[in-house]
Amino acid sequence: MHDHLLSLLIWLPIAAGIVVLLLGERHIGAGRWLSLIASLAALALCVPLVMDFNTHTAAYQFIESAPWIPRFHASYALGVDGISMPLIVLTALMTVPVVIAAWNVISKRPAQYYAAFLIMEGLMVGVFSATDALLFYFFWEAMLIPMFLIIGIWGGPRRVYATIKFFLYTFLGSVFMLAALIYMYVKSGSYSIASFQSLPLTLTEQRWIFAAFMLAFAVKVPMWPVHTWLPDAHVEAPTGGSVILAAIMLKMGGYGFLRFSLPIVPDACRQLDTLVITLSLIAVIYIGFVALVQQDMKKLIAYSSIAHMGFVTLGAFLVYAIVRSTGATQGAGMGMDGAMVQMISHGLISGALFLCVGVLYDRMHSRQIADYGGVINTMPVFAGFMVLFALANTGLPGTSGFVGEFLVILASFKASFWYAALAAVTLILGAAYTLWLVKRVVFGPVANDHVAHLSDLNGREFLILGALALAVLMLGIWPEPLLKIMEPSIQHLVAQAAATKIPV
Amino acid sequence: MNPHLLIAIPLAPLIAAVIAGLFGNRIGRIASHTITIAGVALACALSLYVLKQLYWGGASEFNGPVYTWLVSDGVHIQVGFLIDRLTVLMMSVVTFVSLCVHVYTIGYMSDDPGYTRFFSYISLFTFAMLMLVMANNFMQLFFGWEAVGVVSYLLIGFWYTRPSAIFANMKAFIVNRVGDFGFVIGIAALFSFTHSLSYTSAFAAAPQLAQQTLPVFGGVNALTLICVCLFIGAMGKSAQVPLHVWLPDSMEGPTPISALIHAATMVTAGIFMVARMSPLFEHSDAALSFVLVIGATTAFFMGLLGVVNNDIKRVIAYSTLSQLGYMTAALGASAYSAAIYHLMTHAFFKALLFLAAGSVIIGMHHEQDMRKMGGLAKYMPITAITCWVGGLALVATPFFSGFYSKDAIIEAVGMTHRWGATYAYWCVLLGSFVTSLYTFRLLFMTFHGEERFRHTQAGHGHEAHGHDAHGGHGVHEPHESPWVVTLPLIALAIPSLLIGYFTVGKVLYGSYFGSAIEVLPSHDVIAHMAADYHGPIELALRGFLGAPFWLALAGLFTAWLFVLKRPDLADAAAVKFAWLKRILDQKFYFDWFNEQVIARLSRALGTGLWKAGDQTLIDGALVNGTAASVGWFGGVVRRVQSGYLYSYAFWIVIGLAALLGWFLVHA
Amino acid sequence: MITLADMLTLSGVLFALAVAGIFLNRKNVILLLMCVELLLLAANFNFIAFSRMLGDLTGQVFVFFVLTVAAAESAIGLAILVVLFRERRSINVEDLNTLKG
Amino acid sequence: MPEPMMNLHVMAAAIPEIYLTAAICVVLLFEAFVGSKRPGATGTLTLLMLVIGAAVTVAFADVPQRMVLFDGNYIADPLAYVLKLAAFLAVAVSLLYSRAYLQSRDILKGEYYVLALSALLGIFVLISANSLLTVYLGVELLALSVYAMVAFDRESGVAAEAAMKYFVLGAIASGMLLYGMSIIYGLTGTLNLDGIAVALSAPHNLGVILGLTFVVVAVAFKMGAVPFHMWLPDVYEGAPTSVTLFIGTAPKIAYFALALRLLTHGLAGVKVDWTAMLTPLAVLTLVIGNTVAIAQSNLKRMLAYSTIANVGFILLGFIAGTASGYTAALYYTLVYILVALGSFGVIILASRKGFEADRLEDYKGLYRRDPLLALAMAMLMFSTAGVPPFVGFWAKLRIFQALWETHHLWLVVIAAATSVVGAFYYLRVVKLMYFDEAPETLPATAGSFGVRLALGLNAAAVFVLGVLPAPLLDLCTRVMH
Repeated sequence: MHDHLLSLLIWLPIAAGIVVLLLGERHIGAGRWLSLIASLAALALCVPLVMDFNTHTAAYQFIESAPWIPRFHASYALGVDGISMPLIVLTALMTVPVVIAAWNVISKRPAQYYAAFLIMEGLMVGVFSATDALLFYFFWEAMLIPMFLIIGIWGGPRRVYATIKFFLYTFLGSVFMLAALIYMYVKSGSYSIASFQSLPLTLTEQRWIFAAFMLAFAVKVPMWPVHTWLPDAHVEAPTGGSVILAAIMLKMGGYGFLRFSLPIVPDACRQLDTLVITLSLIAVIYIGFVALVQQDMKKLIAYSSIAHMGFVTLGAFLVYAIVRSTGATQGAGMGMDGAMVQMISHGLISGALFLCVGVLYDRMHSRQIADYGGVINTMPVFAGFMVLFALANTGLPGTSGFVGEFLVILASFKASFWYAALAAVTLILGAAYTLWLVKRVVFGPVANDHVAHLSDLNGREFLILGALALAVLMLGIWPEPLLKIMEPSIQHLVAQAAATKIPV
Repeated sequence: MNPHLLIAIPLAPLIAAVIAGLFGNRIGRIASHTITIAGVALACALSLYVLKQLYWGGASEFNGPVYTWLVSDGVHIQVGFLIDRLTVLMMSVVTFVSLCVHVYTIGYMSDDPGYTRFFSYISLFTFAMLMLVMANNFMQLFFGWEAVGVVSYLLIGFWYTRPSAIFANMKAFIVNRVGDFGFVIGIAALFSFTHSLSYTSAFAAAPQLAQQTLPVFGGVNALTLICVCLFIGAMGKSAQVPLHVWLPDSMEGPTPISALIHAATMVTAGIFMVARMSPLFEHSDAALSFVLVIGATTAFFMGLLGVVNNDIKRVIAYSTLSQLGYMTAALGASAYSAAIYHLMTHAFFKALLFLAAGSVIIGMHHEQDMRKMGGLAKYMPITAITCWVGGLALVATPFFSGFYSKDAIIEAVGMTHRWGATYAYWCVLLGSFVTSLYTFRLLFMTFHGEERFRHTQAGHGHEAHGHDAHGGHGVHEPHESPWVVTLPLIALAIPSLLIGYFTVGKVLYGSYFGSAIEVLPSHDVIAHMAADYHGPIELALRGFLGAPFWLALAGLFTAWLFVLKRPDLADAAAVKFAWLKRILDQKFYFDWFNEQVIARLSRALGTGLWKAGDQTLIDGALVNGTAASVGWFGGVVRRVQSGYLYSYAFWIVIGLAALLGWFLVHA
Repeated sequence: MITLADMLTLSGVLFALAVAGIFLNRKNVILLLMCVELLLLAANFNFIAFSRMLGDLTGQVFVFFVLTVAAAESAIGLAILVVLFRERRSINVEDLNTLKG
Repeated sequence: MPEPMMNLHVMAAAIPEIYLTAAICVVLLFEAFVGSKRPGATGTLTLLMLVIGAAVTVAFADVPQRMVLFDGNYIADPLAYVLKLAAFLAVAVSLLYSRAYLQSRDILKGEYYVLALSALLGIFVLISANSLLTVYLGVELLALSVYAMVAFDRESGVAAEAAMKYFVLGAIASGMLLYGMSIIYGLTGTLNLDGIAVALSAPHNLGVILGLTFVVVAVAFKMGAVPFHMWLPDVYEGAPTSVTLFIGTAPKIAYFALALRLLTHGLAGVKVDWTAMLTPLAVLTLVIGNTVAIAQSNLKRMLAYSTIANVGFILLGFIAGTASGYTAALYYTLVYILVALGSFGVIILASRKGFEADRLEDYKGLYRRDPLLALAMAMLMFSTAGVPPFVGFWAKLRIFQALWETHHLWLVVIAAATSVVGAFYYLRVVKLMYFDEAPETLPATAGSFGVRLALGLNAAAVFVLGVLPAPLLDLCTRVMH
């Protein structure tokens, strides 16, 4: 089974999604269970992935390879290392709550809803496990289609604007990335990512490629100022869409920076890292202020996501500033570790927060903060979860939200006092916008009759929020297992990023 | 020392908290409070055992890991304990006060629907506080630091339906986060030099760090930056000016919390932290000056606010602020042991004062306004007596515990020669008068004089509790509290009275702290004072001659004059010094500034960035603008396609002509 | 002596006339058809001229083909014109503007 | 070049054209004697003829290498073989889709099929043209047949208008082609493309470039490049949808062949010049095609502009000027035809007599009315937008690759940017079908099981070739080298 584990992880959900689609709305009962079983099976497949993962090597593992387009030297090549494996597990993990959360809630074309998410899952795993750039791009773009449909069909009132904006924005970014990938293929004669990483490139070439990658990944992350699609998409998307968008799709940007930008165009990164870091810090501060004044819960969490993802890009690009300021790469790995942990953690926390909003939305059909108040009076258990996730969102030690931010701040001080100081502003702003949200929604006297008639979590909701809470706490209390998986790959990446590829 | 035993200390309250928190409703009230009290009692007993082992048993200090939190880039960040005499003193104080508060809560919260939740929180708090003090590295310190903040957040907002409470808890958390901002920077700065988060390596690096500069703000001493940043964290947690604003508001929480968290333990975390970091601070005179000035300022000016407030808990809260200022000033004077010593005595007598105030509040049916009290000594004798004990300790009456610690601080500040020392000395000295004034004002207004509650009309002040178990109207006869309330009062009154007498020689002037606190010989004012120490009785007698005592006496007289003898004079003074009263009533305009300037500006900035930046500029002009201009372009070009054959032909010819242009260029 | 240049000039003038006729004429579709014929004629002139200059007959053979095609083209053009007139009752170029944009 | 002997054996390579000519006669006669009694039988016969034709082509025209016949006027090579098969397929599928459409509008007449076959013959001639004369004949044969087809619905005023515009403008283009050919002939002394290529490889008269300009204009006109594109939207919109389907597909193969034979073979010697001329045309085509498409409310017209935009991409393949570039253009053309067949097929199936289903709003909520049709259309739209896992993605990729190989940085940037603009209007179709609610008044969709199956296969092919693109890519590369 290990020979095809990754293929299974990709195609099992997709196949299940197609079956659900074929079963149709008439057999939705069976479709629903099938979806659940498939998503659980995918999660179960992650167990051998984690258990048999060799934590002592940076090389790809669980490798699969088959010819795909021999003429272009593009192959169906899969493999995972310490950077992609945790993201795959996160993908499998976050799909389960999405399926469960939809159980009795989605009444419009539920079979298609489930199918879309299962297919998404497969494609997302594909993105993280592809070791061939063309295959990577194939999954990367294909993923847009289900998400486009998810927002467009099950979304809110401005769903059309939001979903087209989402699609075009990301498409714009990725088209240029494709151009860059093809350029490197033309130069190297192969589409394997490894061949790109070892391809010597002049500084001019690297700068262009960097710009193309930047566009693709910055949009996806999203970084300021190409972030405005995200709040719209989140607000309009159905709960599951928001969860997947925040938990997984944003991570692809960060993953792209780590997998493509840093190892493939290290010299351009070295030259332009200040740009990325500046944008990251703007994301942390500017977006923090913007989040403060949001009236819509989902929008607030969306903006908070942008701010948190700022830490990912910051952590990833610290290496050059650290080398400049200390003359060695010591500490760069910590920044990247932080970026990775932040991605995983943000996946869990933002996913959970969107699920929380979904719980409220299912009951009240409003996302406006002003429509709530004193939810704790009628939904104490829910309030407990909401407060926990909110606190995790503020980066509370003991929750996963702390680990990434802490590591990135530690590493960024090595690069510059100002990086650390500006990044640490999130401690204040993050607390301010998150807790203000909690204050207005959860605490206080019962605000109105609707709130007074709310019912607390049902078993289904309790299960998914509880599981996520457990994950958030475990990762916060003992992150070492995760770090251990990543460490060799991160060290390898640091070496790659610090090297030069300019031909002599 | 057995590490398992040490692990059990924080774990016991944690497990109890988790059980009470998750299953509280299932297992019931009695089981909940039993299990949490058992947990804390166990922690307390073990702490005392460790204290005994360390002090009398001759055990060496413990410094070791519990588990590896993470390894990143070769840096091992571990959860671990550093147990020395400083730590164990804190552990003992924390667990003891916590235990008292647990017991007290049984009575105080007996009719509250959140009973089990409350027990869970305070046990959780005990755990967090223990993690903080037991840490041997900065990560864990920060964990405890934030965790106590969160529990404090939850507890201030315990009565979550009260708008003032949920505002206060948010404010507390955010203001603390401002401090944590500095704290994290400090940790990061330290880490950038030492590549380690353990105390040991940090302390070892201190002398060398003092020689290095950082290229920020035109080059600052690395150690100074680190220490100032760390101290900013302490300013948040220990409520030093200007990050003190959250503490008076935190009185929205139930009184046991005020006693446990906002008087005895959590707010002293900053003091403890600086003392713990003494090997660092000692090497930076600039940082210590900063600490000294901030502490002295807090000590004097925050005390002043206590004089004009009428809410019994808030008066004590301002008193706490002021006393924290004393401790901080002591730190700034390199008198770390004095600070810790005051921390300990203060923990007892301030917890006592709060719990007594709580008892009064119960007796007064949740009335907190002292203007509606008076003459309560008759009705609540135990409360009154214990409260007097606490009050006398607070004003540093010789022989009371507060005297030994506070006088030492004033003297230490007076002896130091740091930049700002003179200012600080005057602050702490005059602070004695202020302390005495508000303390006796409180005691007189509450327990003596006219029984003003009889004149009170229906309706409570705005600070009345939201829950209405006692929420009836009209005049109630005050009554003494049940034993679960008074027992902790007595339990705390005894150390408040005696602990100074018995321990000052060993802890303050002796060698108790050993190597746990490091003071450079040139800074060591306590050593100078120790040379003059000839036993507690002699010290106390000498205290009667000191300026602080006479200032306190003046305070007593003033309070007596204005409160009991001639209340009309107070009103006259209020009119005459209206400007001063306004400043004091407005609490030096800190809250006004934060709410009207900072918060408003932040929101305005957020709105501005959102509307102007995101919506107008990025979305409007760039994103939708691009889309619109593409659409506009399409619409315009579309009109070229007019439908007329001749225009089509014309464009063909134009195209041909243009291409022929290439031919001409070529030819 | 008529030189090659003269012939080419003539054909160029014819070509220009035809093209100008197409986009200057805003009245009658039949005029357009005539202009199209003129256009082909211009090309034919070229072929013949070159053929003569080169002493190569294929150019003239080409002209025969063009003439044939031109005839077919006219037939189709007129047929479309008939259909158009039947539907529109007009062969005015200005009226052919329902399709645009 | 040695002159091959004129015998039947050598002529085997030309059997597709010979067969097709005979088939036209058969169909014509059949229509004259049987067709009027049994409407539709001619159509069936035509389809049968096409199938047989494909078989005949496979049997005879699969030449291993380049062969020149008929005094150098005709060429048979693997490329021609593949293109002809593709043309057979495209014509067959488009006729299959159109049948019900023609029937319901009372234009199911044998002449339609005869015209379609003669257009196909024109396509074949163009594909195999190796002299200016054959090129001209192919162009005209195709064009004249198509003019007639556009005007085929005699009850339709817009169709007549479209036909008239097409005719007049097409004639201008023919005239320009001829004029350009005459100059080239005059300056090289031969009509044969091989001969021209030889002549131009030596130092040559600059006047050739004058001739080239006219030829380029004509080629650009036929392909629909801006600013010679203006006939295209009007014709696409005005013609009956079945005719739009026809002219939107198979003739593209011919025009690709036209460009390939004329420019890259015959006029290879002046490649620098025609590349320089095509480059601004391609950029304009990409920009204007994509932006004006956004402003459309008629689906057929929108697809016409989409065609123009796609032509821009095909031109980019030629601009690359390498075998790889031409391969990319070939691949793009074939992929485009596959997608266009499906897209116009959907319009045909969605329409009814009296309801042309050509406005965008007619597709609102199509998902509710006909999920299969909507799914097919969505796949086709995503494919044209260039989103994997659909085949359109590979077509774009192939063009990008060719441009990179020749270091055309700015063309890559422009192509990438305009394809994002293009994605917008394709998405809009998906949006209408899936996100909007259908008005009550829209009629149900049509189509027999067979036709729907064919359309389903068409869409499936777009997907399958998208997931496994290697065979078609390989085929294109092989025939181009």
